Amino acid sequence: MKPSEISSDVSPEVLLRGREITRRWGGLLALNGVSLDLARGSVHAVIGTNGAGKSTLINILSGEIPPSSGSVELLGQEVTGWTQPRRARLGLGRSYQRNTIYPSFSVFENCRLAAQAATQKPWQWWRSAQHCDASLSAAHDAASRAGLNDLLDRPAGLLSHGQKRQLEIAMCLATAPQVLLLDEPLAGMGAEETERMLALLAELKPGHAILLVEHDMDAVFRIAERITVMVNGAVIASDTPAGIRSNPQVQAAYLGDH
Amino acid sequence: MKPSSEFILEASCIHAWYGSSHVLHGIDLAIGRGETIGLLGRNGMGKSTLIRTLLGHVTQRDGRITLFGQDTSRARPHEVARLGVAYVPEGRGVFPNLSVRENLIMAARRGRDGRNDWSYGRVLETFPRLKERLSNLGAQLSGGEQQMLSIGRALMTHPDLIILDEATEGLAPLIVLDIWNVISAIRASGIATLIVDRDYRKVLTQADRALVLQKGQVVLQGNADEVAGSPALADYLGV
Amino acid sequence: MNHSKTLFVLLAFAGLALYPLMAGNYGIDLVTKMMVYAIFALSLELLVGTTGLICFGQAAFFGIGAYAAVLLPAQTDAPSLLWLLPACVLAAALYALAVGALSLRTKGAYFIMVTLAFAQMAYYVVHDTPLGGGTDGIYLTLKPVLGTLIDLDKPLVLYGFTLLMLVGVFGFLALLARSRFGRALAGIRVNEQRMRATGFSTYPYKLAAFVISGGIAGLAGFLFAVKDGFVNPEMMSWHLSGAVLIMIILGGLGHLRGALVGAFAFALLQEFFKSEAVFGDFARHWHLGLGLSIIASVVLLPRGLVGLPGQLRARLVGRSNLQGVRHEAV
Amino acid sequence: MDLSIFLIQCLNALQYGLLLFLVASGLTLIFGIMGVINLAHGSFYMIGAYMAYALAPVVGSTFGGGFFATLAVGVVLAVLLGYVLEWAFFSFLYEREHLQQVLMTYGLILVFEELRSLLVGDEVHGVEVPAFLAGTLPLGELMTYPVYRLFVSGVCLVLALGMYLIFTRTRLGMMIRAGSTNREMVQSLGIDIKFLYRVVFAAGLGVAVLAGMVAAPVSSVYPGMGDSVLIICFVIVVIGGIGSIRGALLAALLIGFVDTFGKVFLPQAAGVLVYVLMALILLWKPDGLFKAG
Amino acid sequence: QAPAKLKVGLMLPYTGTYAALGTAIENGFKQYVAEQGGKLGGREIEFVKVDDESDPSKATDNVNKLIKRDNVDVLIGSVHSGVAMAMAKVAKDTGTLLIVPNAGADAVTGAMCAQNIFRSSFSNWQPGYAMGEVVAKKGHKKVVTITWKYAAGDESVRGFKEAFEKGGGKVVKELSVPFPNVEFQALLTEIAATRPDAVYTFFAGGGAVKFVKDYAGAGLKKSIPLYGAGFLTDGTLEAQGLDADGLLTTLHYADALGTPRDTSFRLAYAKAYKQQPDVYAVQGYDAAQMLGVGLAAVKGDTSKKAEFADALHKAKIDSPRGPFTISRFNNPVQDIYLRQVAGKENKLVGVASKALTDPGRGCRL
Ligand SMILES: Nc1ncnc2c1ncn2[C@@H]1O[C@H](COP(=O)(O)OP(=O)(O)OP(=O)(O)O)[C@@H](O)[C@H]1O
Ligand SMILES: Nc1ncnc2c1ncn2[C@@H]1O[C@H](COP(=O)(O)OP(=O)(O)OP(=O)(O)O)[C@@H](O)[C@H]1O
Ligand SMILES: [Mg+2]
Ligand SMILES: [Mg+2]
Repeated sequence: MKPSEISSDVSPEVLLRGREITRRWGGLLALNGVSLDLARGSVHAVIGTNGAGKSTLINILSGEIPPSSGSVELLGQEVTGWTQPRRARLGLGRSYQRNTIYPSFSVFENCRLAAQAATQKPWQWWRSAQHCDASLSAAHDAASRAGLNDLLDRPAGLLSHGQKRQLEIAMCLATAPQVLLLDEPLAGMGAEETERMLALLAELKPGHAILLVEHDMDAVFRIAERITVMVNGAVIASDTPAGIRSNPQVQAAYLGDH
Repeated sequence: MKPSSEFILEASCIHAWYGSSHVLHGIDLAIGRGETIGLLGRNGMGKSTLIRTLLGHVTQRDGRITLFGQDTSRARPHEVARLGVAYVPEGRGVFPNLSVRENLIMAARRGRDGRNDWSYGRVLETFPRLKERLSNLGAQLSGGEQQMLSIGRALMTHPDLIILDEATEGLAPLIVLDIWNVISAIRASGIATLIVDRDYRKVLTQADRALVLQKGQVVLQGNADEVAGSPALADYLGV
Repeated sequence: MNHSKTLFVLLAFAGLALYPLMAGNYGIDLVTKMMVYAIFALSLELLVGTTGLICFGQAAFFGIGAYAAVLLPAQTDAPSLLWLLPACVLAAALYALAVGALSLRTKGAYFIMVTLAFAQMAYYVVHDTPLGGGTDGIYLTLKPVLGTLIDLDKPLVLYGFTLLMLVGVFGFLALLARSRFGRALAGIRVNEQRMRATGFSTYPYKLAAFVISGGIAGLAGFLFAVKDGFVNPEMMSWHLSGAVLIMIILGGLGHLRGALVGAFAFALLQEFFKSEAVFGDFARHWHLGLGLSIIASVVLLPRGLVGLPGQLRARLVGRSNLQGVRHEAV
Repeated sequence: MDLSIFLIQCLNALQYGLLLFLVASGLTLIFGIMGVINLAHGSFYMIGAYMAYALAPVVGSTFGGGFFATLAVGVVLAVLLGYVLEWAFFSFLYEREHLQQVLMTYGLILVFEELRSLLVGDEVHGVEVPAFLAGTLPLGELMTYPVYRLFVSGVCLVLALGMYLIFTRTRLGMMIRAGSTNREMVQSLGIDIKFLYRVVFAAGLGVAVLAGMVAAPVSSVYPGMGDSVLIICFVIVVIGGIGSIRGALLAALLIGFVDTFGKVFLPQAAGVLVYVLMALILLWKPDGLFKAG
Repeated sequence: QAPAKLKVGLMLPYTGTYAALGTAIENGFKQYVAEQGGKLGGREIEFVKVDDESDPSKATDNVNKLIKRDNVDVLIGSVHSGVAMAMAKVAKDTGTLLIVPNAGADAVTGAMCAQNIFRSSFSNWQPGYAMGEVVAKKGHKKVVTITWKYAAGDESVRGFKEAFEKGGGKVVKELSVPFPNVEFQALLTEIAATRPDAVYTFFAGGGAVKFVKDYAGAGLKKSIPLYGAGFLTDGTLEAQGLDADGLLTTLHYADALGTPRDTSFRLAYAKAYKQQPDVYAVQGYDAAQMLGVGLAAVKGDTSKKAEFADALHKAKIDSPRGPFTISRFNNPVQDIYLRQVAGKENKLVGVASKALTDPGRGCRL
């Protein structure tokens, strides 16, 4: 669905809901009863110490790994038992903290393939993939939003690190998701690209529910409506930016003098 | 600035290619003993390429590089590293199939002057988070934990020059603070550093000198405060 | 595919179509065999080159197609192509479905070995049980026909039919490669995790590729059995699975042309080094020549035989363009 | 089956398993640890067996003979060969598509097999058990057990333990394992990866040849012998979990037991049992028994 | 004007496990041709060779190469039974003359038999049957058999069992090892547990070497006599060493027959090829003799198949192994010798079965 088609509601509509999510890795309790709601039209930031379980949370919400216990609800449906692709098709998009691209494909093909997920039609084996206008335009759109217009024909593996980070976002956008789970999208991006990214997030905000995991506090405080702070697998605070900034526990555990 | 005789690394007229694309166009760079250099520039301008060229990873290169008085223009990467250069690559380069402990001790090496102060224990003290995950494989670490491991591993080689490419990427603010403190400590102990970091303000406060790259060329360089004060800086960094 | 490559393929098929005009009996036989191997290689190319699934048990599907061609028809009447060919393809595809459903749970080298395991199971079934004549093999007495139109007992008819099948399979796979299905398979090869994250259920895709590949291998097996009129457990042995893998690597992975070129090159190299006319008594040591030329091809042709023109062009232009990540034109 | 027979069968299974590990040990290094898909492993093993046959008289006349002298000379030659082979045929392959290694090692199989035919001929040969290990021990009422088989088991255990310690406990082992995932970073730590890998490859070949030499008196020496062990070696390394020496040892023992008791209890299916076992294990544990380490 | 040369296609293994056998057969064949001045049936002989790699899946192509490309008049081959089966099929379809110089698959002169398909060696059934008679006569009652699980082994054991049980014995257990597995320890223990009076076995090549050594190593040789089809100790004695000493086997040839025919053959062979001949060389030699006899009868015209076959059925082949005739199924009717290993030779003990003829089951000639 295109963002423009969604009327911005007044009452916040919860698109993704995680309930009491727990995950163990052997003896390690990576997530301990974490609950959170993502509403349409808002950016919900999750911050926390390294190894707090933020990426694990995204992995569970997106279905990449199963939780040890807890449940996930997407667009009003219970999806805990769903596979990742199925959730993705329902409208969940994610980016990875470590680049997860198709290095041997061109930048454009990276985006196009992501966009193709919406119109897969694998049985149409006689029709060329390049003739599907819907995915072509979605791919162009995503690439230009992420600022990759000049690099469309470059093999993705030959991009610089920061450019790969941009591509990571573009691929997430190309699937036109309603819920975006972004794992450190700003990491590795230069100042200019950071600005562009923040502008993009602001632009996406109205129609989407966005979960933003980020260590760039300036950015987080600029854009998030709500911030959840995690330490060692547990949520220690969840509040507005102002509330978080003044929370002494958060300062001690995470922010320092920020 | 240090006198030129104390340069531990001197590079002149560096060119580099990836296949047929010409990425670096004649870069000059010198690093003095114990000096901290900041390397700035937007995404894709050639910062990492410059570093990888100095380290000998980019094979299609041209120009002259001397390290500690030795010509390393055509040296192989391990020879460069053995001269006392440590590298924290972007994307971390943690060995996924080795445990944290193994990642660290496989790298341990005395410094050129026999220094042995960055012991296994000291690294773990600096990054207590790693201590809890010693027997985990590299692949099982969180992004930030990997970053810590990569820095710790570099320190264990007791380098005279340490090159940090986006070393704070993905680290929590408190740890970033720690890292900058470690960098200061490293600098204080006489180790030279070459830093690439997206937080250019922090780089400019830490560094003695800075270079700004644009399309594979140095477009601005000088003492850190000069660079910080330059009106062109914002343009080159796109802010 | 750009124009010169299309032209190459068209010329190759045209050459094959004209070949019988100037070839003798044996030549026709030989090229029929090569075309069968080419079909077989194409089936594996779909898995290895396109989808990145290295199957080391392809001979099982080949063998099942072949044994089906012998065991299914009643031995009294010449069976009709109309049902026998689909039946053989289906038999192989069904086994591929079972094998794929299970082995696709594993990855990488583990997948290689699981496919080998299932192939070996099929091998031992025909090797150790009387079904299909045990180790001695079994004969196909009556070759399939299609009315009075096609009688595969005639070498020339078989040649034409095999060529038709080859062109058909090649065309099918070429279309497939550029379709959405094919692009999804390529995406799975390059980064399956990202495919899943963007919404592709990769397992059914891979399974479909596996079944199609098994079916095509079964077709090749069917043709082989018809050509020889004799099947033997060795048609399912890992040596054959290995040989067909060697063909596609030799030809160049990631290109359908590669399978074609590889299958022909492998067979021709063997013929060449076995030829007493050239090597005299030393021909009995033909493995040496074959081995050395394979080694030479690895050293000199990093992208297989199909990469040769590109390499030559790069040599002419000057700077080598081979470094770094493989670039696929899309 | 009465108890004593059962125990003897267990001993057979154990001994066969250890022998299998011995045969696969070179592959655990070159494929398991270095990650090179080495189809030529069987050829290396074959070279070892033929060395045991062909070297003994030569070593006898130059050094005054001796079983261990022959072993030593063989291993030294093998390591040299491995060093040269890696330099000439493998050093440039690591950066390429992995399947190129398949092609290369396939070519090597053909060449080695033909060189063997040209140099030593196509006959079957036996290799004498050295005199001091030639005895037998009584076993049950009818049977005896050759001392040499015990010796082979001992060599295998020592080898397994040595390899395990080197790869898990030493920095050398860690460097080698690291090299299989990120060569560039290993170099950045001041390690000459090219040299290191050349040495490991040579060691792998040395171990394969040692296995061939030690096993030769038991297995005898014949054309095509490498071919017949190749697949089982891959099965062992993969079932055990690629990169795990413990796993390989366990897998070899498991196969020893399945094969031994399979032949007795399920003779109709004895051939296929190993593969059924492999399929079951990998479907149950898609990464092998031990992931790594 | 001299008649055109006769093209003889040798399809034999020159690489792989059976390479040595292929060479011996070729040598034997060529020796006879040389003795005849390079001519058989008045026609000069020209050879065309193909390496069959002992691979049945390539066999049809290889035969076709000889028949269609090289237009051979006669086919000679091969060692591996599966390959021979494929050859027989093509020979039957095309009517090309085929002489099998080794492969013992019963079907070649059984179900697959044809007017133009001959064998100069043996059927798997023959040595097995002969040994069954011998073992029964020795008074053994309980016997265990052990072989590779493949057609040749099964056929040999079947022959043994037929004669042995006819003679009043009982095969109490039939053990088998998957081909080409050579780990026998488990089954040796099984044999010890069964405690038979004797063991009958069929192995060849590397497997034979290993089996004999393991049998001795397990201490069974002392307590349970081992009997085998001759390949157990043919071409393998050097490798088997002392462990083979005293073993009794049956085959249509033995090392020191001492007949003038054999002695002259052996001398000539050793002189020509610098090595001792073995049973494979004899089979190759006799294949050439059979061809010679047939060709002489048809004056070199290979298209006269009936006459060719007739001549052979009437002939007595003067083989180094001793004279033999050809059965109407085209398999040799020959004496099967009982041999004992002594000093690295298969010494003649006596005739195990006189003029033994293969029943040719399934043959409709
Ligand atoms: N596969 C795994 N096996 C074992 N432990 C794991 C695994 N994956 C993650 N962990 C551990 O779980 C914890 C949480 O990891 P996670 O990646 O979610 O952290 P994070 O909050 O994203 O941290 P960062 O900000 O550093 O990226 C870490 O301590 C990590 O070591
Ligand atoms: N392996 C490669 N092959 C070809 N081109 C490459 C390769 N790596 C990088 N490039 C290209 O070289 C240019 C410089 O890349 P480099 O990685 O040095 O940039 P950077 O300044 O480090 O950027 P970032 O801040 O994003 O890491 C980029 O345009 C990039 O696309
Ligand atoms: Mg994370
Ligand atoms: Mg960079």
